[in-house]
Amino acid sequence: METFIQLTVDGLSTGSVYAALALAIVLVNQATGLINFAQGGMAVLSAYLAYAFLEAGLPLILALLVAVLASFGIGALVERFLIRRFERGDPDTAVVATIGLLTLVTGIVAVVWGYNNRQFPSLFPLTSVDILGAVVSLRSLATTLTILAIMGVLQLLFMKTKLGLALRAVADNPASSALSGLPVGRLLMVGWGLAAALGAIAGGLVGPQLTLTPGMLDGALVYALAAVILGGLDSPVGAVAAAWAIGVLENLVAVYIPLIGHDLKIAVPFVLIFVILVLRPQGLFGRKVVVRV
Amino acid sequence: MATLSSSLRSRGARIALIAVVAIVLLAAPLFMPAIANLTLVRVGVYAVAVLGLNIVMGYAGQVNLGQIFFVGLGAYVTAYGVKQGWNILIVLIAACVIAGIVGLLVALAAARLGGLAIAMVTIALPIVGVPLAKRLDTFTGGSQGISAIFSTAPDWSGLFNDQWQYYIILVVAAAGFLLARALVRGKYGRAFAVVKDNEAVAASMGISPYWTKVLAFTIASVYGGASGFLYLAAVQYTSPETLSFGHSISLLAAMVIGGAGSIVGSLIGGAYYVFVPQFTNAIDPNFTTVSQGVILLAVLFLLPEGLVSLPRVLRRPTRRKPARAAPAGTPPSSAASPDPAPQNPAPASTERHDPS
Amino acid sequence: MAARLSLNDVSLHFGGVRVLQDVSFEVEPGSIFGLVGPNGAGKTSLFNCISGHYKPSSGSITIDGTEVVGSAPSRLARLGLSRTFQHPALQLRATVLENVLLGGHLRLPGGPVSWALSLPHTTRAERAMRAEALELLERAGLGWAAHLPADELSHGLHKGIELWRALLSKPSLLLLDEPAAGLSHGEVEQLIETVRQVRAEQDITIVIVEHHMGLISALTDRVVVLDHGSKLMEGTAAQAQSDPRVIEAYIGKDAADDAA
Amino acid sequence: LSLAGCRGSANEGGGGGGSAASPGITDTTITLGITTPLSGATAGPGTCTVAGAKAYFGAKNAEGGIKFGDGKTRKVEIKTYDDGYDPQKSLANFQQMVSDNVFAEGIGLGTPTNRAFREAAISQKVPQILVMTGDPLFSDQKQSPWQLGLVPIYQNEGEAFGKLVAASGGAHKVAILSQNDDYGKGYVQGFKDAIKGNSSITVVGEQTYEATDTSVDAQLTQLAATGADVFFNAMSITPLVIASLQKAQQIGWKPSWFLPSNTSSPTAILQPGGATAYPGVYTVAFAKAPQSPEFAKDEDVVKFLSDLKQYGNYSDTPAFPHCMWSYIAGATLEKAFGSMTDPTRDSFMKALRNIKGLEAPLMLKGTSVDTTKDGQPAISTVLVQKYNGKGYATSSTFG
Amino acid sequence: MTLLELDSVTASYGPVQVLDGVSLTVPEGGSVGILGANGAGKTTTLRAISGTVRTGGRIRFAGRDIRGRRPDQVAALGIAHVPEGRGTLAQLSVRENLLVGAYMRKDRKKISADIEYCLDLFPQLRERIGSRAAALSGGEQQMLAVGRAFMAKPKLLLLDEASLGLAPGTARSVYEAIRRLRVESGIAMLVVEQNANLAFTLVDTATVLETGRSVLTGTSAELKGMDEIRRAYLGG
Ligand SMILES: Nc1ncnc2c1ncn2[C@@H]1O[C@H](COP(=O)(O)OP(=O)(O)OP(=O)(O)O)[C@@H](O)[C@H]1O
Ligand SMILES: Nc1ncnc2c1ncn2[C@@H]1O[C@H](COP(=O)(O)OP(=O)(O)OP(=O)(O)O)[C@@H](O)[C@H]1O
Ligand SMILES: [Mg+2]
Ligand SMILES: [Mg+2]
Repeated sequence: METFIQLTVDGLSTGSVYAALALAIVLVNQATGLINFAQGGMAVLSAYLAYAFLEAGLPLILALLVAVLASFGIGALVERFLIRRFERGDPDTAVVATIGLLTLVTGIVAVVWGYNNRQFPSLFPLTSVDILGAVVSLRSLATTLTILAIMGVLQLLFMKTKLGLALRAVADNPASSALSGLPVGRLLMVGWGLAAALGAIAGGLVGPQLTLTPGMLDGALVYALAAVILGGLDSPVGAVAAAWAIGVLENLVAVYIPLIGHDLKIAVPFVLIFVILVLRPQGLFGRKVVVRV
Repeated sequence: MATLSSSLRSRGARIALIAVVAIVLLAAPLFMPAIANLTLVRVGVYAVAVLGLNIVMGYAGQVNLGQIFFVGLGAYVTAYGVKQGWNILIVLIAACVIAGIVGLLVALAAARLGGLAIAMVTIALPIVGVPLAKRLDTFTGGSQGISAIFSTAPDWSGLFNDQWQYYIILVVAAAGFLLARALVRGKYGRAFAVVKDNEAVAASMGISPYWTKVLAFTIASVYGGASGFLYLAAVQYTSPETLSFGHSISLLAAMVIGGAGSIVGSLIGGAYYVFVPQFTNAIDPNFTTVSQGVILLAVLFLLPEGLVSLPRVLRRPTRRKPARAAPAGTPPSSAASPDPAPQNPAPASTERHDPS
Repeated sequence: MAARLSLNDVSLHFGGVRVLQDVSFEVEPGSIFGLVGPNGAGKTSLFNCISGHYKPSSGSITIDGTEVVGSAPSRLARLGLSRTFQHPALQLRATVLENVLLGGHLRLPGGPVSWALSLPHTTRAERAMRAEALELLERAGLGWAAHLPADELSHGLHKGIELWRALLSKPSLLLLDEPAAGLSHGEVEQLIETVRQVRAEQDITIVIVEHHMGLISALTDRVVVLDHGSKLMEGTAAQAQSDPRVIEAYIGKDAADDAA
Repeated sequence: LSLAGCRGSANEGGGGGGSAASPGITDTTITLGITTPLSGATAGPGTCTVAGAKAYFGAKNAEGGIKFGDGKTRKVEIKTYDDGYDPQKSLANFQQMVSDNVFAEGIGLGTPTNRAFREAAISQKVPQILVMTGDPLFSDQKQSPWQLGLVPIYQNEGEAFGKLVAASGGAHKVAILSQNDDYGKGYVQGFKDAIKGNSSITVVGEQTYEATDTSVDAQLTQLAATGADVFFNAMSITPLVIASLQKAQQIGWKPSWFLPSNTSSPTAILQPGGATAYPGVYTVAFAKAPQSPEFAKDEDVVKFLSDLKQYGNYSDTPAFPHCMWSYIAGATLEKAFGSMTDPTRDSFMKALRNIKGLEAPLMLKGTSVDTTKDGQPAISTVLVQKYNGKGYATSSTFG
Repeated sequence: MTLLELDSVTASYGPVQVLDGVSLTVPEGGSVGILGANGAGKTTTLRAISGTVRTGGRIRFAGRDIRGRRPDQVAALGIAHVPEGRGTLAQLSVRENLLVGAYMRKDRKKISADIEYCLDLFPQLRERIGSRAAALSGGEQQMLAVGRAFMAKPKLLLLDEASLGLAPGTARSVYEAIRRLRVESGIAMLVVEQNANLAFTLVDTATVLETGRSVLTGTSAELKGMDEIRRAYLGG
C-alpha cells in the first residue's frame, strides 16, 4: 500500500513536468490554433537564459523573472517574423515550421551553451515531507502547486477576460475577427508571447530536476502532446489532469503489470488516448468542435 | 508535377522526355563515383518512405507521425527473411505485406479517430516500437541490431556493389512511384482529396471517409515496408535506432519540404532527407542542428508549398479571368472609367468560406 | 429509377434542443417536393437525417422501402441519394472540373489496385466521365470555368457547381438545400429551367429546401412546411402560401408584395 | 558488362597489401575521420569525444607533429562527421570518408552507429579503430579484422564491481536498475557472472529504464521496497543519475551504490546528487577524473584541460568522461603511428595491435593500454573506486 | 457630405485582377446599393473597402485615404462589414460572437443593452445564446453576422447579401431594422443584395457592376424604371 501511494505521488510529480509543457501548448493552440512542437525547445532556451542571467550575477528569482519577460518578447518576435508566414497556409506546413523552429532553437542553445550538462538551482528546497505515508519533496510539491495556479490563471484568462475572448476569436477565424476590428497580428504575437513566458516558467520549474541540456524536454514533449490531446486541446484543466493521469497510470501499470514493465509503459498513455478519444473525440475536458454539414 | 506536365503539352515531347530520363537513370550509375551511387541509393530508400507518407498525409490529409515504424518493420522483416535464406523476391513481398497488414490493423483502429487523435496514435508506433524491438530480440537482435547482406553484386553482372544496389532500388522505387502516380490521378486521388478537405462531402459522394483513410494508411504502410526493404539493401544493418521517433518527424519535414500532395515532391523530399545532413556536415559538423533548422525554415519560408513549387513560383503567372459571356439581361455598358494599375502591397487575404 | 422517400415520425434532439419532432411525409417517385419553413425550423437537419449525416433520435426513414436510419452517408449515396449543401462545400483549390467529377465516383469501376495499375477499363471510364462532366459544364454555360480553381469563382457560381456535382452521380433522389440563395432574379429563372429539364430527362425524385417562394411555386408538386421542428402543414405551394398559419410563421404579413 | 569497368574501383577502397601509401596519408599528414553524434540526445558525450581527440592531436601538431615508424613526421588531421546516433547516417558518413580519403576511422561513439558500417569497413579494408562502445564484437579479431574497441567491454565493468561485492564476504541484497539496451545488459551480465555461485549475495529486484525517460522515480520506489543494501545502477544518462541519487535518499533508501564509469563524475553528478548520504558510492575507472579535487593539480589533468580548451574548443570541465577517453585514444594512436613502418593501413593495424603496457596520459595508476589480447579492447583493466566526498580513491574492499 | 468615395478602384486576388475601375460614393447617412450578376465584383468591391483584398485606385472614408489599410484598422475607423457566407466565429458562442462585435467600443456599459436589442431583433438567437455559432442553422448564422456588425455601432455598414438564407418574413424584418437603424442613428450603408425588391426598400441610389466595372448609377426610382434592370433583378 505504501508503495502504491508512493508510486502515485511519484507519478503526479512526473506528470507535473509534462503538465507544465502541456499548458504552454494549450495556450498557443487556444490563441493561434496551432500545435507548437517547438514549445519544449523554447522553454529550454528560456531556462538557459535564466541560467545565463544567474551566471551574470542576478539572484535566482530575478533571473527567472527576467527570463520570463525576455521569453515573452522572443515568443512574440518568433510569431511575427516566422510563424506568421505559415498561419493561414496548410496546417501541415505550419507544424513542420514549428519542427524547424525546434531544431533551430535547440541548435542555437547547443552552439551558445554547448552540450555539457549544467546544474540549475531550484527555488524550492529538496527537503521532503510525508504525505499519507509517501515521501514528497518540497520541490515537487511547489512545482505541482505552481502548475495548478497557472492552470487556474489560464482558465480565467480564456473564459473571463476580453483579451482571452479576443485571442480565441483570432484563433477561430483571423480574417473574420479582423472585420470586428481585432488587431489580429498583435493578438497572435501576444498569444505566442504568453505561451513562451509560460514555457519559461515551465523551464525554470523542471530545469533543476532534469539538469540543463539542449534536449532536456525532448522526451517530455511527446508526453505533453499526449496530455494535451487526451485532456482536450482547449482545456487547461484537461491538460493538467491528463498529464497527471498519464504520469500516475504509467507508474502503476509498469509496476503492477510486469508484462508491460518499464520499457513498454510508454504505450499506456497512447492506449488511453485511443480508448478515450473513441468515446470522447474532444478529449476528457475539451469542448467538442462543432462542424455542421 | 502539374507544372512539369503543363509545360510539356505535346505528347511527343513528353514521351521523348520520359525516354531520356529513363536512359539517364539507367546509365548514370555506370559512370558515377561510388559515393554518388550510394547517396542516390539512400535517396531512393527515403523517397519511397516519403511517398507513402505523402499518400496518407499529403493526399488523404491524415497526420501520420509513425511512418518510420513501417520502415523499421520492413527492414526487420527483410533482415529476418534474408537470414532465413528466403528468395529475395519473397522477402520483398513479405516486407511489404507484413508492413501493410500491421498498417491495416492500426488503421482499422486509428481511422475511427479524427485529426490530431490520429497523429497521437501514429506517434505511438515508433515510440512503442523501439522498446518492442528490443524485447523481441530473438527476431531483431535486440539493441545490437541485426545485419543481413543480400545486395552484393552477383558475379555474372560485372557490376560493383554500389551499382547493383542502385539498380535494386531503382527498380523498386520506380515501380512504387509509377503505381502511386496512377493511383492519385483518378478516382482515388479525388477520393483522398475530398476526405482531406471535407469528410461530410466525401460521404455524400459515396466515399466512405473511414475506408478511404484505412486505404491510404495501409498503402502508406506498404510503401514504408518497401522502404524498409530498400533500407536493408542500402545499409545492410538495422537496429531499434532505425525506427526512432525523431526520424519520423524528419520524414514529415522532408515530405512537406518536397511538396505535400505531390509525387515528384516525394522524390525531392527523399533527396532532402539524405542531402541536408550531408550538406550540413560539410559546412561544419558541430553546427548541424542549427544549420538544419535554418535550412528547413528558409526553404519553408520561401516555398511554403515545398520545393516542388519552385518552378511555379518562378513563373508567377499574371493573367486575367477568361472571358465569359455576359448573362442575358444585363444593362448596356456605359463608358469605362480609367483604371490605374494596382500597386497596393497589402496581403491578399480573402475571406474563405469554410466548408460546411 | 426515381426513388420513393417516406418519413415516419422522425425526431431529432441535440442535448436538450429539440430540432425535429415527429415529422412524417411521403415523397412520390418522380415528383418535386418542397420543404419550407422559418430559419432554424429544422429543414437542413431533416436533409441531414435523410442523407445519413445525422441520426434521428427516433422514427424511420425509408428510400424505396429500405430503412436507411443508421446507415452511413456513403452507403446512402450508393442507394442513389445525392445532395447539395446549404453552404457550398467545394474543394476550393481543385478545379471546377475535378469538383464535378467527384460526383461520378460511384459510377467509376475498379478498386485501388486496378487504378494503380491503370488497367484499361479504368482509364477508359475516367476519360468518358471527364467528357461527360465537361459537357454538363458546357451546357450550364460554365465551360469557361472548368479548369479554374473553384475558389476563383464567385459565391453564386459555387451553388451551381454543387448542383452539377450532385447530378453527375445520376441520382434517383436529389436533395437541394437552398439552391437559389444568392442568385439574382434572372439567375433564379435559369435555375428553374435547369431543374425542370433535369426532371424531364432523368427519372429522378427531387426535394428542395428554399426560401425563394417563387422557385417553390414554379417547381414543386407538393410542399411541407416545418416550424420549430414540427410539420405545420402539407399541400401544394399555392395552398401553403395562402395558409394563414404559414403566413404568420413564415412568410410575414405583407406576403403578396414580394413573394414573386 | 564491362562498362562498369570504366570507373575507378570502388569496392577495392585501396589499402590492400604492398607498400604503396594508403589513402589519407602523405609524407606530412595523416587524416583520421570520426563519425559520432554531434547532435541529438547523445550529442553531449559525442561532442566530448571529438574535443578530446582534437585536444590531443592539436597539441601534438603544435609541437610539430608525430614521428612515425617510417621516420617521417606527420601532422594529424581530424575530420569529424555528425551522425546524430543514426546508423544510416554513420554509414553515409563512412562512405563520405572513403571518398574524402580518410586513412582510418575511429574513436566515434555508439554501438548501432559503429555496427552499421562495420561490414563496409571490413570489405573496404578501412580501419575502424578505438571505437567507443563496449560491444565485444569490435574486439573480436576474427570477426572484426579491421576493428578495435577502446573502452572496457561493459561486462568488465560490471564484473569488477561484482567481484568486489563477492569478495566482501558479507550477505548482501542487490537491487539492479539498468538501461534497456546492450549497455545495461552488458553491465548486468558481467555483474551476475561475477557473483554467480555466491549464495550470500542475492539479487532481490531488477528493473530497467529507457534512455529517453524523464524520470525513474517509479523504479526507485519499487526497488527501495525490496530493502536492498546494494544498488547496482547501470545508467548512462547524467540527469537521471542525479535525480536517482536525490530520489533514493528522499524515500529513505540508502544502499551502497554502484555507478558506471561514464556517469560517475564527482562534480557533475555526485555532488548535486548528494552522494555523501550513502554509505558508499562506487564506480570503476581507468582515467583520472578532472573534476575530482584529488587530481586538480595533476600534471596530466592540467595539460588535458588546457589542451581541451585550446585545441578542442571546449572551455568547460566536461561532465562526460568521453573527452578523457578519446584523449587516451590519441595517445594510443600516437604509439601505433610511432611503430608503423609503412604508410599503409595494414602496417597501421599491425602496429596498433601490438601495444602493451602503455600508460597513456590521464590513465590511473594500475591501468594501461594493451591491444594484444584478442577479444578485449585496448583498455580492459579497470579499477574500482570509492567516492570520498570530494573525489575518488581506488578501493579494493567493499563496505 | 461624402462619407465614402471609391474612385477607379481596382482589385486582384493574387495574379488575377477582378475589379477594373469601380467608382461610387456614399454620402453621410446615405444608403447605396450595388447590383450585378454573379461574379460581377460586388463582393470584391466591399472587400476592397475593408482591406481584405489587394487594391488600386482611391478609397477615401471620412476624408481619409484608407486604401491599403489592414482590415482591423479599417474596422477601427467605424466600418462594419457583414461578409458574404458564414460571417461568424464558428467555435464561439452566440453571446461571444456579439461581444467580439463590440470589441472596439469604449462604452462598455451599453454593450449588454445592445446585445438585448440584437436578441429582440432575432428572437431565434435568444434561444441559442449559449450555442456555438457553428451549430446554428444557415439563417441563424446570417442573423448572427448581422447582429455582430450592429454591435460595432459603425458609421458605415457594408452589407453583403445580408438576406442570404433568411426566410422571407425574417429578411423583411431585418431590412426594416436596418432601415430603422439608419433613421435613428444616421448610419450610412453600402448594400449588396440579390433580392433587388428588398434592396430597393433600403437604398436611395444604386450602382450597377458588370465584370468588375461600375457601368451605371442612378436613384432607385430611375433604375426601377429601366427595362433591363427590371428583367435581370426585379422580375416581371
Ligand atoms: N449539430 C447541431 N448541434 C446543435 N444544434 C444543431 C445542430 N444542427 C442543427 N442544430 C439546431 O437545429 C435547429 C435547426 O437547424 P437547421 O439547420 O435544420 O434549420 P433550417 O431549417 O435549415 O434553417 P435555415 O433556413 O436557417 O437554414 C437550429 O436551431 C440549429 O441550431
Ligand atoms: N479568391 C479568388 N481568387 C480569384 N478570383 C476570385 C476570387 N474570388 C472571387 N474571384 C473572382 O472575382 C470576380 C468577382 O467576384 P465577386 O465575389 O466579387 O462577385 P459577386 O459579384 O459578389 O458575385 P456573387 O453574386 O456570385 O456573390 C469573379 O469573377 C470571381 O470569379
Ligand atoms: Mg438550412
Ligand atoms: Mg458576392
